[in-house]
Amino acid sequence: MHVRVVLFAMLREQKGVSELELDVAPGTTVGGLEARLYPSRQSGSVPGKLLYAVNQAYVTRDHELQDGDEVAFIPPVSGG
Amino acid sequence: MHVRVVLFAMLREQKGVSELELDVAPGTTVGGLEARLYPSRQSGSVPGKLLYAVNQAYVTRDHELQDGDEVAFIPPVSGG
Amino acid sequence: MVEITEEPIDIGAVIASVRYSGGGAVVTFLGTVRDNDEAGEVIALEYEAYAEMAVAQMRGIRAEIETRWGIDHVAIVHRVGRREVGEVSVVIAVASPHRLQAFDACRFAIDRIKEIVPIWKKELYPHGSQWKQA
Amino acid sequence: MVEITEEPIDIGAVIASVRYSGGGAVVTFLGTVRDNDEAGEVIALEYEAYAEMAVAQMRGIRAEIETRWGIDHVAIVHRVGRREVGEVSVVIAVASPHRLQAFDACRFAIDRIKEIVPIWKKELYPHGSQWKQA
Repeated sequence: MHVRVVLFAMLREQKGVSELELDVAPGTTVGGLEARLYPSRQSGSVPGKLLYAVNQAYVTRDHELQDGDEVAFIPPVSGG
Repeated sequence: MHVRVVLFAMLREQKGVSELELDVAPGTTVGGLEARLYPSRQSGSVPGKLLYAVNQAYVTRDHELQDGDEVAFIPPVSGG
Repeated sequence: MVEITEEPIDIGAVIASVRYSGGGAVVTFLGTVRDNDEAGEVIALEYEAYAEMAVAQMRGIRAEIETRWGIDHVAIVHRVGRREVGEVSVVIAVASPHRLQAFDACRFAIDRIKEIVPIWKKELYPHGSQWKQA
Repeated sequence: MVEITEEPIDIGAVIASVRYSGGGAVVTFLGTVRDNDEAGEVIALEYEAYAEMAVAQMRGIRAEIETRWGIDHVAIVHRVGRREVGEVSVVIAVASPHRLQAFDACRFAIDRIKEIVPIWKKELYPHGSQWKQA
């Protein structure tokens, strides 16, 4: 199955793109996808604490992905 | 000596004028002037609790008036 | 900017008067004429001020804010005369580097106005009217 | 009114959108770009948003305010893109019958924006830049 990952801020800059299209196995969780995209977190390149969103709503790390999902890893927000 | 009393809100309406010019004896206090202007407070016509101002600054009831002073009796304020 | 005025208040101008490059937070309070009060339906308010003293007291509130929070970007403009429902009677704007202080100082300003600034309002009802006491 | 925009925010229009005849108190928060931060001199900020989700989260904040205070006159507009010192990045307006609730709800809104709305800012310094982390 297929998911779209949207990237923002330092995550976008780090990958050099704002979206990724990926094939994932059924049953893949958000956390599993994170481990695949960020196998080893280099100091400074990815914030220590990410939140997760699927289809524009926050989810927990163990949320299972569905075909067609839009997934976002949310670095610490700093609006205002 | 001579003082000017400025009247506002219900006090102005009650006297029908916005200013009074009065001769007062030296040593007259703000409280003394109040007693002269409002010898008996009729229910509703004068608020129970007035503050006092001389030359546009709050003073206490025992403040002694000087010639030329501008005196105000301040009903409960309700700006905003 | 500290004023008592009969004219409509230019909200944008009041806000602009407090903005500065170090003031990341600007908190504004607008008081408008409500269509009701404890006494029931209100059709308009009549504001009356002891104008010179009111301005002096509002300057005093600015000084209190500077003492308490070190904030010296504060504007207070109060409109007087007959004000219909929905019209703006008072605008307060406070700018400071941080938002908590701006909120606290702005709230303090409107609280103090209602305590010490010689302005009075008469509530006009469908039948009758009354000077608001406190 | 709940928006993410690249355009200048019309502060008057945001305030006007929350005013109503029963709302005697209108509290507004403006966030503007400060010329300094912990890291020192700031020359500009670059805001980036996950726009659709940010709008959804801001609507959620409005719903939280309605639940907590019963206030349903709330507007939130956040501007994104490169913002120079002094420019307005966010405007929040809250109208309610009484001022304490309006102040509390407005402060809650900006606090929550900084907690849950997916917007990020990069601080541009005279030499270098950095994504702000919280």
